[in-house]
Amino acid sequence: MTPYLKMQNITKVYPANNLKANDTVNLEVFKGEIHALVGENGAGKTTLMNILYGLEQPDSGAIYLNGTEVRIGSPMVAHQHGIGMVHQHFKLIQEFTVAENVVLGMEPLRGKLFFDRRQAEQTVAEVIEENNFHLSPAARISELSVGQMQQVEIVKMLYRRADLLILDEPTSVLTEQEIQRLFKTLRYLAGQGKTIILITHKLGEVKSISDRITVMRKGEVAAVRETAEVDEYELSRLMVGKRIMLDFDKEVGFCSEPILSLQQVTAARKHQDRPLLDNISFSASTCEIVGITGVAGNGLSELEDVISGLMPVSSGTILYNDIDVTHMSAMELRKTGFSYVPTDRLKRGSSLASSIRENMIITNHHDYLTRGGLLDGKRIESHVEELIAGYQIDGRAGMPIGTLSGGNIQKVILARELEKVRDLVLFAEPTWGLDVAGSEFIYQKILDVRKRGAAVILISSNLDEILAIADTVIVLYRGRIVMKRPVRDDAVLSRERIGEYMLGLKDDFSAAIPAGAGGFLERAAEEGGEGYSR
Amino acid sequence: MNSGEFSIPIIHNTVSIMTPFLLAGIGGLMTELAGMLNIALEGLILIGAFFSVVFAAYTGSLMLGILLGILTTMLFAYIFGAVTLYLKANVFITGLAANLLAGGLTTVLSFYLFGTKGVLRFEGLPSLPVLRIPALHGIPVIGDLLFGHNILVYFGWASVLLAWILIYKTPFGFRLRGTGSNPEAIEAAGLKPGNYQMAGILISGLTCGLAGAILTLNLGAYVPNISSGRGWIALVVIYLGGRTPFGILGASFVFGLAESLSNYAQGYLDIPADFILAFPYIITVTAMVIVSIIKYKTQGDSK
Amino acid sequence: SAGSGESADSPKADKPFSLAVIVPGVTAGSPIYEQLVEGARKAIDENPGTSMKVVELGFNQAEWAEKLTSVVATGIYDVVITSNPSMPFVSMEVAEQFPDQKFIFVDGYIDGHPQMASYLYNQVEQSYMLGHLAGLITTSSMKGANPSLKIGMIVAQEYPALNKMIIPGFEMGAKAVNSGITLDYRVVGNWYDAGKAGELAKSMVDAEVDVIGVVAGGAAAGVFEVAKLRNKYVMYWDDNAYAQAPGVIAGCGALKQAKLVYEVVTDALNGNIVYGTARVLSAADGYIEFITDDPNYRATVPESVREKQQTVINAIVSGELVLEAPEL
Amino acid sequence: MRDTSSSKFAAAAGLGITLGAAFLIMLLMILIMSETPGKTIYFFFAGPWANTYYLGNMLNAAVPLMLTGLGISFAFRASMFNLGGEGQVYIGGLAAASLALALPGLPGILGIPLALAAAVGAGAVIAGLSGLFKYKWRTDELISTFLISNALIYIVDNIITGVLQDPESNLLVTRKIAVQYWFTRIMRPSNLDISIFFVILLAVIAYFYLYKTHQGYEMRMCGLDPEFARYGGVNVRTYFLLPLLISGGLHGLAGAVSFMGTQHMLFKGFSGGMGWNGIAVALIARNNPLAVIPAALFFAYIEAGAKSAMINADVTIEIAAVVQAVVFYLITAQALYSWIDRKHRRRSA
Ligand SMILES: Nc1ncnc2c1ncn2[C@@H]1O[C@H](COP(=O)(O)OP(=O)(O)OP(=O)(O)O)[C@@H](O)[C@H]1O
Ligand SMILES: Nc1ncnc2c1ncn2[C@@H]1O[C@H](COP(=O)(O)OP(=O)(O)OP(=O)(O)O)[C@@H](O)[C@H]1O
Ligand SMILES: [Mg+2]
Ligand SMILES: [Mg+2]
Repeated sequence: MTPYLKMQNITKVYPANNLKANDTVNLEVFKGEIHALVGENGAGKTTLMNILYGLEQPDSGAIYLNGTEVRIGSPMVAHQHGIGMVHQHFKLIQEFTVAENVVLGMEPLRGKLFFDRRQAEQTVAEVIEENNFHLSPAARISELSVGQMQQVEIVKMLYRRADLLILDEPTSVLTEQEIQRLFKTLRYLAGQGKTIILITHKLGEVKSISDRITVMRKGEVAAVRETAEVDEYELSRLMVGKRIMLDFDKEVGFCSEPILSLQQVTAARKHQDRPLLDNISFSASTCEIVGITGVAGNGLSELEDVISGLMPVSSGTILYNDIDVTHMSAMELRKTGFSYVPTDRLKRGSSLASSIRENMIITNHHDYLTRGGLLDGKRIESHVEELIAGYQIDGRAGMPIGTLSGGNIQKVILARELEKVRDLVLFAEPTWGLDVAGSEFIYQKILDVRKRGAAVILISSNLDEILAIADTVIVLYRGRIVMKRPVRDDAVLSRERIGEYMLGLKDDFSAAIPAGAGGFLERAAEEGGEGYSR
Repeated sequence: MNSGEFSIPIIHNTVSIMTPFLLAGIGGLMTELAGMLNIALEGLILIGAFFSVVFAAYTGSLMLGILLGILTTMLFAYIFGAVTLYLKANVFITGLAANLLAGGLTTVLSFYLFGTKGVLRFEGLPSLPVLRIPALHGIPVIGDLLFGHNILVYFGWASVLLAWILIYKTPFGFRLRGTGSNPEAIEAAGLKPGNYQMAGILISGLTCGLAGAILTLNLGAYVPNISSGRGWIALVVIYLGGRTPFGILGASFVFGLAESLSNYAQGYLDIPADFILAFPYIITVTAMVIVSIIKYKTQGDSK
Repeated sequence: SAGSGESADSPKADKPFSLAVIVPGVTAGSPIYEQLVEGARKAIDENPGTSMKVVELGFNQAEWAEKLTSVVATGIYDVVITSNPSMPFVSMEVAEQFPDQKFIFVDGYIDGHPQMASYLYNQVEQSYMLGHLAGLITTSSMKGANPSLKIGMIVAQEYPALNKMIIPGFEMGAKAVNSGITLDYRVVGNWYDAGKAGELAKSMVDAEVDVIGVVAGGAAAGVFEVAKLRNKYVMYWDDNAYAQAPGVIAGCGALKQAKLVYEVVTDALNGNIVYGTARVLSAADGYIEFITDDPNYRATVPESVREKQQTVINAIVSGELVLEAPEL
Repeated sequence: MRDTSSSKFAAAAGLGITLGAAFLIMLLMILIMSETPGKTIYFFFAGPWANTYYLGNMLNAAVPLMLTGLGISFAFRASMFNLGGEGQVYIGGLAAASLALALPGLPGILGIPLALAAAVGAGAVIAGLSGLFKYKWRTDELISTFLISNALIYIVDNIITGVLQDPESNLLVTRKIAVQYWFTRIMRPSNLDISIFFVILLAVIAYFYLYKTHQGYEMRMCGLDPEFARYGGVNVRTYFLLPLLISGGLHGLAGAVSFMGTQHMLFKGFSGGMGWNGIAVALIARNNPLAVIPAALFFAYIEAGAKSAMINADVTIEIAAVVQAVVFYLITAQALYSWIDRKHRRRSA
């Protein structure tokens, strides 16, 4: 049978850096299948899909839909051919509502002239209903969790009646539960006869969701496989050429003085019914990795902001080496020597237009002042070169960091933050969007930091990560701590059990199950069954 | 204006003073929402002022004059937009360029068409029709606000409502705002942000054309540089008005009132004229600071 | 210096007469300057072989001296003629720098400078005549005139000649009619914002002003329009402008600038100018007048009023009413 | 490395095209409007070089532009707007003049620095006011700078033509400042004075400040990515205030420099256009302090050319305006540059 989609000998060179992102790539996808496109960072996956979606034009090669050749000059054309794409970085308008974002460009009209908002919300509500998403069409994007934003992107495609759905690294920003929900949706859609191309780094996911797999490496197709025929280890070999496993030596040091401790910390914002952080108390000690997890929207990012001094606290105290830092600004905290790897690498973690050099000295440029009050260029240079070499960053000191790959950007941030750790590091979602090799590199760094005796706070919605390296797990639900246990506590620590805490079905700190959790029950039951095992 | 018993001239004059800011401001709002700072308003007004009266004189018809004047202004705006969008030039500096060009062009044309760079006086031009409902003029304030003004003033009022509908009730306005806040999203939706920015620029050409027409058709004459800063005030008014049509209406009124007051004050206060001329700007900046204080206090601030 | 060096190496002796007409501002819209050019042109055209060049200095006075110097530095021009009370002052340094350059100032005053000759209009006289008519009108029963004893004046901006001659003269003239008359006096802030000038006029009319004197360049257009709508009257300086707003402009003064410049330039190219002298020109000399022989004047201002006005005009022209021009 | 060199090439070529286009349009206009096109064109281009007088005055005109250009670059580098240049230049001039007139006895070594300090201070305070509003209440500086400046212009007008007006003069101008305040001329008979050297030096210092000091670094980071700077421990709000203080100071200085070497007295409205032209200069220079110098010279050259053509031939100042407009339209046109860039890559690839 002829494939639904056939991309033939696609070659693409980016003029900006004369880089051959795709080299005579061939891709075949059949109707109704879920096709996984895997490969390391920079392998060329996004590029290939951008070409399919009309965002980039190939230098050579052809695209066939149902056997007939098509030229896809722009996303508009892609839409006409029933192709939709969810990008690695969402393209939503924050101040618009879900419905408004979905219908943008295809708005329903009243009287041939006016935008019919009611109609829009109704239609969107239907689409949401059909595919049992959990979204309110009237909600503003700015109020949504990352997972929900992604649902909006998918609804956008469905609203446009797309038959071929492209999802670029949809899971890298999702929590366990959100991933499960997404996969359920994808299976449902595939069942409806839609064709799905899924880009991901996570081999477990590939196994659990896809029918067929195309593996890319360095811009070329390394292999095409029926999912049933390969196991993760072969896949990882095809991708990187070496085996990867997620278990580390967690030799715990024998030190444990508390470094940072939060006491009844509560953070509320004006006109918001419940506090974003509700009476949070825990402490992180030397040689300890405290892993904090939870479903997005339950206080992870708020906790990140509070600890890093970027968000004010309403009540409670934060002690850092017994100094009260509760009301310190980010600036003052920095002076105390606190290191922090933020969730948002592109806006907060780095200045994309600035050079690697300038990005590396933001926290400590004061150390490079000459007697004349100038910055000591030579010392900075040698220092930066050291870090670039030490962290195998592929890029020159003078390059705008924006032209680096996501992984390399993250490396620059790590280099900057870990280069002189005093006794506390805050990591937030450190491996988002990174491939296995990249993630492993970062885990190593985190463990090194602990080995050197520092306290580590690891805020992450990636359970594998928490389980792999944390010593203590804390689960946040609706801004409250609902679980806090050492990782060795095998009684609870299966990912499914933790999931129940994340959904608010369990709570070690109050007998009653919080109101509102009821709605989750049946879903949780379904998902409980579908957790995959590695 | 045959002012009724209770007529308050200051209010009545405020309206005629504010209309050019209002119109230009509404147009500028469109580009502002599309994410472009349009400092070309000043030049656009001048172009509108020149061509509307010249065409009115040539055709002998006010309506044709206004119409052709507006079209010319939009053409001028299009050039400004094309350079900015298609040649990807810095919008601020192309704006300055547009203003320079407007000044140079009008003078040069004036010289080659009429042999003077000075005032162009057009005899026998009908003056703008004025809406009179004597019965209603007497109503305090309302009467002065609504009646006894020339028709273009009502275009001003109308533009506020139309703009409001366009921006909040039509797909166009919806996409226009989208373009301003995240062009990528617009692109991903298969639309071209550039088109909406250009549309915004053309609309500002339209309204600035009208604003200019008021200035000259009121006089039946063109005076070089007659826009004298109104485009800049319009820019102020856009921000002061919180980038909404009705906000702009309010802000224009505030500035217009300040200006009107200062005109009257000159007759009564015994302080140097210069200080009184400065008064509208002082009032406006004060208003602006107060507004931002209130915003700041209510919205609060992270540390 | 390089500059005078140039003028030296371009000897003027046998080369045909060449005149620089310096316009401090722009010619357009300024009757005085238009007449300056017109008069010079006439004289030059009547004398084959002679030539002239008009240079506008623009509105930024800070640049005047530099531009004037550039003109003189070319060494081409035998005589520089210009018109503005401030020009003698501006020319001082230039004159030092170029000792053999001659300057003629009309509408300006400088006495005893060997390179300079000057002719000052007694603007007090013109303003007095206009003020007097304004006084007559506001106290008259003419259509639009009201009982209140207020007259108005709208000026583009304040400058010495305005403050020293025009305003005092205008007020003096009005008070001569009725000492109770007061002057409401407002400033536009520039020479072109006709809209603002109109609004000022409105506010004046609302303050019961019925006659407005205007010295505002292009901005005057705004005042004409408002006066027309509210049927009030306008007094206009330096030029016959009745036709610009018939029935509105009730009085026009005029300077015979074209005549003066024509005569002066003719003298200059025949070498008949005595440098180092200064003349004050008055109505008696026929260089300042109040224009009565215009149909619009007669149509607008009723017989009775015109007669009263005529007596004052005659008194000034005949020299029995003497109005000293103050030191400028 | 190649990419940088080729983009440099593109920049150069783009500039070439820009100027070429402007040149063509100007030729066209001159051919239309001038009876003696040849003469006009000659004086337009050769005029400014004709003799030390024209040349010197052209350079002299560039000096305040360099300062205002620098001032704007600082603001823009920190992503702050400053549309109040006109007023800041004006008040700066006033401050210097007032001081000089108040202390006519002061020796130059004391007087000149004091006068300049006064000018810098005045400009800084005025622009700083907008900075302060932004610092305290996030008041939009784009508008506040503009409004404050406009209000100021009238008030300075009044002081110049009022208390400081020279009673002897029929110009709207202050009395002359005492001789020891005058800057030494360096290219007689032109108005050029030594200040040009100091201003160029200042540009170099500005460059160092921006790129070699920690404050400059923090300022640029705040300009590029405020959140990043805040996260990195920079006191971001400081840089709402500081850049405007510096920007205003430089504008104020421009005000002083433009009259202390040239007319030695302060004319009403002398600052006309300096603020706006400063913005143009800064943008042409891509906000690079060193590039500001040639940008200002280029700007002054066009104006001087127009002047000389006006005086020696038969064109009007409007033509200059139109030519400037064309140059502005094209000078920042990225498309031109990247287009050339691509062509160049093709060839070199
Ligand atoms: N805009 C661009 N300009 C120049 N080169 C690019 C650009 N985008 C990508 N590339 C190059 O193409 C290569 C493939 O990039 P691409 O984004 O397709 O990788 P990827 O497989 O999507 O990686 P990831 O899994 O992190 O998304 C990158 O390694 C990069 O070198
Ligand atoms: N605008 C750009 N200009 C030049 N090169 C770019 C640009 N954007 C991306 N690149 C190149 O593309 C690569 C990054 O693409 P992408 O972000 O997809 O990489 P990645 O898949 O994140 O790789 P990784 O995260 O593993 O480093 C980098 O190697 C960089 O050289
Ligand atoms: Mg990708
Ligand atoms: Mg990537």
